[in-house]
Formats: sequence, structure tokens, C-alpha cells
Amino acid sequence: MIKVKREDFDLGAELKALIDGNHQIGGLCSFVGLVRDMAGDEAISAMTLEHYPGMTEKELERIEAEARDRWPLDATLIIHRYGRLEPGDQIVLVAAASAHREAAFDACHFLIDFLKTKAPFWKLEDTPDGGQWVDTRTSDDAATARWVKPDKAAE
Amino acid sequence: MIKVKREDFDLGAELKALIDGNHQIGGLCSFVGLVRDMAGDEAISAMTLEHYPGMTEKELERIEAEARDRWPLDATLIIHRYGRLEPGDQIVLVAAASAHREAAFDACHFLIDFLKTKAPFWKLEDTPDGGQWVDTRTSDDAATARWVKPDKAAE
Amino acid sequence: MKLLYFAWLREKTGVSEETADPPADVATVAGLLDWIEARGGGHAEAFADRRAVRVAVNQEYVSLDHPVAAGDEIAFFPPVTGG
Amino acid sequence: MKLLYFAWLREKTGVSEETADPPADVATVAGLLDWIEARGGGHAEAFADRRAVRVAVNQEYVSLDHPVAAGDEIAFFPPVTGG
Repeated sequence: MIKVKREDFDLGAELKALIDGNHQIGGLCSFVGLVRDMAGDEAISAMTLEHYPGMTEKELERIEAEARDRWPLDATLIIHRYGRLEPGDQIVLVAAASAHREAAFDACHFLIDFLKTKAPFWKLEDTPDGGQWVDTRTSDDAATARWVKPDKAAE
Repeated sequence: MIKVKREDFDLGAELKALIDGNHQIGGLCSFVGLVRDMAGDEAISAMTLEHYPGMTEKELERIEAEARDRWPLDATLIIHRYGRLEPGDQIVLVAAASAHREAAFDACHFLIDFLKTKAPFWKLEDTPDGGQWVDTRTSDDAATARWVKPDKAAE
Repeated sequence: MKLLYFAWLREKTGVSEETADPPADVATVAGLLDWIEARGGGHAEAFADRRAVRVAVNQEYVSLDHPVAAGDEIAFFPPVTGG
Repeated sequence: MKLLYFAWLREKTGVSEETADPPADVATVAGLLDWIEARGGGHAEAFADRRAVRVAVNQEYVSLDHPVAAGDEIAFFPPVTGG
């Protein structure tokens, strides 16, 4: 399931709803991304998340579909917020549930890595020097490259 | 933090308490283990978790300390239940929070892998053929072996 | 065609969305970028470093040699930084 | 010394906890296991396959050559299956 919205989400309620009633699930892995009050050496007072309505949902659905294609999953969830957020606020939740713990972990990790390099969101951080667009981190590309299948890497 | 108890836990409240007020945290990774209604081909109506009071807490504290030694973590949590549980019930929660997403993921994965091979718990499953003690899975040992550092593997 | 600009590309061009009608010989994303840059000002500045620009045609990532046509929704944006 | 048995070792021995006072020449875990097995019955059956038994002395995992002494808490159990 994909949710793109401005409002905060209830982490416990979302995770509970994801697994509720499905007794084939043996493991639920989740990751929550939060706004930090520092970026490198700079203090962050707030950030604004811009996105591309329409394409955002499509990309997230593609990422979710690929995860479900790769691993035996019972349930998946991606929630991503946009708009103005403050330190400590929840930005994103990805979760994967499976009969098997390794599948839940790997799929959850895959979801956040791919989301970070594919989903059209951009962060503008409020710093003492004014608003600054966050640079892409090469470590995110490296994290995504890890998931490339051997037969696809050769393409 | 370590909690070993018979009662259920509130997943959302536990995770929220773990990160509450710490704005250095950029990512929270968690894993919940749940009772499945099948084990292989057999139906499970319930299970009973036995443990070794005293040693359980010590082992979980050792595992938590090692995770905090290996990764830059802001918070960690291990909750493990014992006693009678039914399909769909929560068995275990492990969580790790860090400024960095990879540290949160790796530490969380490490916590559950080590817990599964080190913490003195034993599962007795109620099947149509009666109570059956769960066998150790060699895949759990393999999952733990992955975390052995090169310098320790040679010892 | 509909052109969309996001993040600092939006700020530099001063436009979030515009309808454009380039000449018929503009057949690819690269050709479209040449035409946009030739308009000068913020548009030229925004696209000075094309390696910093990602392009989606009809909400799918494409490369610079991808065809463009009337009716397409074409979006320009920096590398994404969500999550 | 205090001996503890868990899971199917508890079931086979029929004991979850007992106080034992083995002779002075029982100096290691292996020696203690020989002495326990020699008691026969459920105790012998429980330890027939020692590869299936894990041992903790004073709540720390140990190997079969680990020393044992009066006052120790010694626990026997199968490989763990929590999580």
C-alpha cells in the first residue's frame, strides 16, 4: 500500500493494520525516517519536502511491485509525507511482512534504498544561512546499486 | 533496553518511547517476530516459550552491548515474551535508532540474528500430533556467522 | 506539451509549470533542452549543468535521447533526495 | 552445585532443578555429564547425544572442558529457538 500525504501518521496503528489477521506472517520489518536537527555541521530548524504529484505515487508503486516480485511477502507499506516538517517529525515509513525474517528484512531495506534514489521528492532545509536544497548523497546510489541483479547489471 | 515478560507489548508505544525527544535520530529500524499458524506443513494452534530467567537477560544485554559497540546508535530495544502464545501474537521486538539509516538497519538485523542463536528461549509448538520442540534451524547459525568479524573468525 | 520544473530548477526558471509549443524539429529531450536554454535568462541558467538534471516524460524517467511529442508531460528536476 | 534442565532435557530427566554433590574428581563439564549419565534412567537418556546439548556455567555458555566447582549454577539445554 502507498500513501503520500501531508499529515503525520500513527506508526503503531499503521504497522498493526498491515499484519492484522494474517497468521502466515512470521516477521515484520519496518524503517522510519525522521527529521534530524543537524545536517553535517549545520543546525536545521525545519525542512520542506517538495514532490511530483502523480509520478511520486507511480514510482512508489513500481518500487513496491518490484519488492513483491523479488521476495515472498504478505504485506508491504510505503508512507511518505511532504510539506513542512520539523526536527523529530516522521518523514517516511516503509515496512515488509513475510513468513520469513530474511525476506522481510531484505525487502524493507530494498524499499527504502530504492525510494531514496527513485521517488521524486526534494528536501529544502531551513538553516541559519537560509534555505538549502539537499544534495544527492552518493552513498544512496551505492546503496541502490547493491540491489542490481547480475543479469540486469550487464544490460 | 531489555524487557523479558509474559504480557503483550504495544508496538507503537514502545517505538515512540524509544525515539521520543532525540532529534539526532534519522532512522529507526525495527523487527517484530510473530507466531505463525503453520510450521512447515503442520498446523500450529499455540506455542509455549520457555526460557532461562537470569541468563536470558544477561545474554540479551550482551547482545545489545555488542550492537552499541559496533554501530553508532542512539537507542536500542529488545523485548521478548515467554509463556503461552497463539498465532498472530507478538513474540519479540528488536529496534535500533541511529543518525544513519545503514547503522539502524545493520544493528537491528544483528540484534535479531544474535538473539535467535544466543538467547536461551525454547519453543514448544502445539500441533495435531501433540507438543513438539522446535528444532534449531541451521539457517539461523548461518545468519549469525555472517556477523563474525574477520579477526574473530580466525580465533 | 506541458513542462514541469521542481526544486531548484523551479526556483531558477521561476516557473513550476508552463505550456510550450516548440518547433517541429525538436524531437528529443536533448533537443527540447537546447530550445529551452536558447530562451535565455533563468531557463538558460537552470540547465547550464545538464548532468545535474533528471528528466521524466509522462511520469517515467528517460534519457536525453528519448523522443518528445505534443501532448507529453515533461518534467525537469534535480536528483531526488526523499526518504 | 545447582543443576538446571530446560526444554526436552527437562522433560527427559523429569527435573527442572536439582542440587547435586558429585565426587571431587568431577572437575569439568564433561566429567559432570559422565557422572549424571551414570545415574541412568531419564538422565542417561537425556544426554545420549551430547552434540544436542548446550551448557552454561553461572549463566555463561561454556564448552565441555570448562571447569565446574561447588556453588556453580550449571544449566543444560538444547540449542535455543527463540526470536
